[in-house]
Amino acid sequence: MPQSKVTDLSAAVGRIEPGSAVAMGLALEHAIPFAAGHELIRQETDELTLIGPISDLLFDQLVAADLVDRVRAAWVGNVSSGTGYNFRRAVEDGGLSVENHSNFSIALSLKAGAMGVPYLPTRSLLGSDIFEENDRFREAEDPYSGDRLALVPAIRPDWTVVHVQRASPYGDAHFWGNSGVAFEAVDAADDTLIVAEEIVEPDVIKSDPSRTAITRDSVTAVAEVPFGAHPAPLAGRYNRDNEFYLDYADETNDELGTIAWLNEWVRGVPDREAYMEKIDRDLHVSEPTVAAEVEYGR
Amino acid sequence: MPQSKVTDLSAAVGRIEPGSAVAMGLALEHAIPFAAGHELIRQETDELTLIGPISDLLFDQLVAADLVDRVRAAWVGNVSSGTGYNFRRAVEDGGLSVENHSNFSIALSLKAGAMGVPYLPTRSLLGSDIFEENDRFREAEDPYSGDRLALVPAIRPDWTVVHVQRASPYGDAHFWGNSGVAFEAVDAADDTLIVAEEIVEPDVIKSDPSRTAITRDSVTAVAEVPFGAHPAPLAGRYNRDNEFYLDYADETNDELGTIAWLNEWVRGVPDREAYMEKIDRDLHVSEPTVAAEVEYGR
Amino acid sequence: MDAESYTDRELMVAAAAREIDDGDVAFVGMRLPLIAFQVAVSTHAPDAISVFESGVVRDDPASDFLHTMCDLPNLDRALSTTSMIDIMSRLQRGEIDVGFLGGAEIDRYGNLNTTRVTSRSREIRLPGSGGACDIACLSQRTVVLMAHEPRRFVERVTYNTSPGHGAGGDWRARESVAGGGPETLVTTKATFGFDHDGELYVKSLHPGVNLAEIADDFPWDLKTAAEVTDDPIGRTEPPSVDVLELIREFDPNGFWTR
Amino acid sequence: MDAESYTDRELMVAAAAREIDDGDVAFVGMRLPLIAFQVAVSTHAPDAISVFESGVVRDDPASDFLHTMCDLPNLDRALSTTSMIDIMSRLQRGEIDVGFLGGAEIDRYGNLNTTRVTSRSREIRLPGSGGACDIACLSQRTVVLMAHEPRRFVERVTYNTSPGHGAGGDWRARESVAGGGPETLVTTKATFGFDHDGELYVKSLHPGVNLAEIADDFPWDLKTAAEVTDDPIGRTEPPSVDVLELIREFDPNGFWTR
Repeated sequence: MPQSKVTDLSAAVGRIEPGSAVAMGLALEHAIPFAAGHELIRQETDELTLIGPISDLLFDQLVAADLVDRVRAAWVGNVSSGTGYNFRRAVEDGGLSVENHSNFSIALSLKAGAMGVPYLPTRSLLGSDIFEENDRFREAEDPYSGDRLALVPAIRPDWTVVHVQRASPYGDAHFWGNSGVAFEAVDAADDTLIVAEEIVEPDVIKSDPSRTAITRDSVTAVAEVPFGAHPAPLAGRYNRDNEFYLDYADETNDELGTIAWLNEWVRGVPDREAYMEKIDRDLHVSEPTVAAEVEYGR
Repeated sequence: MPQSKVTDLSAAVGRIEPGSAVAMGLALEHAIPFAAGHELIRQETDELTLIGPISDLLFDQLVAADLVDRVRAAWVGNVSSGTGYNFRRAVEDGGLSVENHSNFSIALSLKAGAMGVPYLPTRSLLGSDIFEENDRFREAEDPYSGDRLALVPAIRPDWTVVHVQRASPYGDAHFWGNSGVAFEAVDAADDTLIVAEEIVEPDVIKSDPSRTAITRDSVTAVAEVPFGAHPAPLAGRYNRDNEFYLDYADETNDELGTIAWLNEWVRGVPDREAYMEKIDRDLHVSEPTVAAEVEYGR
Repeated sequence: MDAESYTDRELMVAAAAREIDDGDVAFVGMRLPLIAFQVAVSTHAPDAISVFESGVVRDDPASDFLHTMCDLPNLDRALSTTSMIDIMSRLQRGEIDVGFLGGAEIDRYGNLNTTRVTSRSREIRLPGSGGACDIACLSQRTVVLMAHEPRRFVERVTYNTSPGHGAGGDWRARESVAGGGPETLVTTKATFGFDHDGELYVKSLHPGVNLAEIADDFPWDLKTAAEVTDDPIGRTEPPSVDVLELIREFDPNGFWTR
Repeated sequence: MDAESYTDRELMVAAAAREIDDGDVAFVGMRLPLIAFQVAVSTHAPDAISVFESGVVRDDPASDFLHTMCDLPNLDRALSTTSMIDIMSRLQRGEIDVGFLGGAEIDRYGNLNTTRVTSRSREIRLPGSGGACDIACLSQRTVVLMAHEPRRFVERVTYNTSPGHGAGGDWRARESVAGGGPETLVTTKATFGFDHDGELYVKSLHPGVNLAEIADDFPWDLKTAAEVTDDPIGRTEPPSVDVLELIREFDPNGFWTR
């Protein structure tokens, strides 16, 4: 029998060492692993490098908790309201180093890591200050046409953390809805933590192998955390809690408010179960769309 | 209302002009669009360049019908028996030009086309005569590490032909089972012909958007052809007809046998319906595995 | 509903929707373009499709209000929910007809800044590019939507997050910037084009706005349609009753448009 | 079933299965390796997984006989049915522990030819590489299975489809060939290793075979284990009853193994 990788979230997140480069929040506003992020805050795992395309609040919260040395991302803020105040303060105060990306350049960085090549070429970036200011991006001449191209070097995170609808105890996972760069980041990373809405029997995964987004060979730990993406939405399960994003924006405009918010919603909450009791909102999908039947077999 | 792209297979294949570069047989032994290939033979569409990783019989048949000038592939033969006799004869007689690839190099060629870049770098090929003999493959130095790499230039087929389980009249298609390089080839091509086991209402496709492998913007024509992949298998629908492959090997060992085979199975058969009556074998999936339920919704 | 009174943002949405031609593949970002696509596909562009960098592809309006492109109504009954590489590859292949952009700053040649600005000698950090740089580089054409505030119009952007026409002229070709660059800017006061040299000019004024009122908002001599084309400066068509109804259906509480 | 009598190919499958360690990710090609993986995962390597260039990933034997990796029993209840780029990227990332190869020719340094050979001064076209070149370049180690026929053993392959140890020594490092290269060759008569210089040597003879009988099949002085390691030439372990039962379960009509 293959080995079960199931552990509680606290133990799983405990394996992420201070100083790690962690990719998370990879499916854009969808399926953000907030529960894992909050556990990083409770465990005070610091000196982190955060990697992701846009980070709808999650990076702002980790920055607020003073755990982040560096961000490699295309956009950091709050999609409902705009600014992530803690990110902004940390950058303006000089305490946070940022590698500016476009969404495509962070996607290509992770894809290069996933493909096992040192870089990928692109026609994007050229002409922008994102390209000009960062000497990791290199100019190259296409040897076939002579065209000017940009080269985007690989990023290989120490950890990638993703939230999925269901996973087997061995780490094989189904995912649906838009995926952003989640699975490129899994493939590129040394270690992957899957936070699953539900842990299911291996046979459930095997009933639909084209739905499998991650296979066990990439996975270090699996934790079952219902509502682990809240306030982000998860396809087929629960909708986005927009009020939560707006309240966060209202309450974290200054440092005192931020400390109060972290104490109330993260440090003062032992786990996701207690957190969801505190939320006390019904965000479940109320009008489900059932996917058309698919068969395999022999 | 979007425009329906449904046409019969004969009309759809009629749009592929002589001299075209056509990618087909892209999911390896799975879902090979044999019906479309046979229609090319009936229409005598010649001077073709064929593109694909391995081509389990299909390329051999098109070569047998003397329609092919050039093959760009990693493997051409009959997976059940080994040799594709017509391919072998044509190459040995000097009538067929072959660009030798590995599976990965053809995959990367199409992926480069799909990504809209002139080439992709790889660590494969180096040291092989596939690399040495073809000056389209270039050596490059990784500007980051100094490592030696191979560059694989993009291939952009005029047409990609794929067989799928179901498609909407607009060209949005669901596919499951292994896909090989099918969807990279669709993205890379100027035009795509979808041969669908079944044309379904658009709502069926939209009930499961993560199952969508092709969207309409890539699609030129859609033809409904049940059993259009026979003798190749199609996940969830019918198994591989191994006897057919063995019989083909037995019967096409020389040119006379080949002509007889083409007359019997292609030229003498008006369409797939008549062909399947002639086959008269039950290859349907007899022990279906039903995919675990998936919901979307709001 | 009062069709006679509409907000500046409702007008911007209506104007943005008009920029989507039937059959277009539109790269839709956050906020107002989310609504503009839904209006366009419900009116003059039934064959347009939208792509979102998150991985969503749609051919119709979402079934409910969208705060973000990943709200479940945008995923539900989509044509495809795929990956960012899939979407960005369409962009890089040149298959995106029109992309929407915003910005904290825009300059004379349509370059956009969403990374950092300087205010009273203090540097202010903004959220960053997201997909904007890629859309700006690679779309066949782009449409920019911005609040009309003088501080946003600068001679040269502090940081060029999303290249427009660069320094003007054949700058994009020289710098190998693949797409067509900005074609239209819609602010809360006027609609602008870009001349053959890539320079911004005012094309039409929104109802109730006159040229004198906006000319000083720009730290250079603002060109007008009269100088660039043979046409005089136009008057932006206000949103029709039908379009306003749609906007208010897609944004029932006016979260984005009021 | 007669466990005392088994075919050469059954022995090869049993020997190939032993080359898969528990926990390995094995890149499985066509024919005999298809069965070898199923035997390994059913016996000593329950945690091994197999990947196929078609896009299939499995952790157990298929539910029925496989002519090809894409037969429906190999797709049914797979862990994943994905794309070739996905599978080949695992290879390029260095995550494939063992890959299986065959060939029409193998040379002194384990280079393989499946592209074209010369027979009586006539060139014969073979099917080509398939994924073999990639597996040869990028697997951590490879295992080669071949019928034991003298014409297959050549000093230098006519065409190097799938690089082995090249010209020997540090050739792979010099040529930037990433993976570990061939570790084992199993023929129908013996099992071979590769010495520190990458040269083939006979490690064990299959039951009933003696060294003199095969030494002349090679157009060079064949090395033996006695020269390379401290061990004498071994005797290949015949397939156990259990393993033979499994082989005959996975290939009930002996399509590949008889």
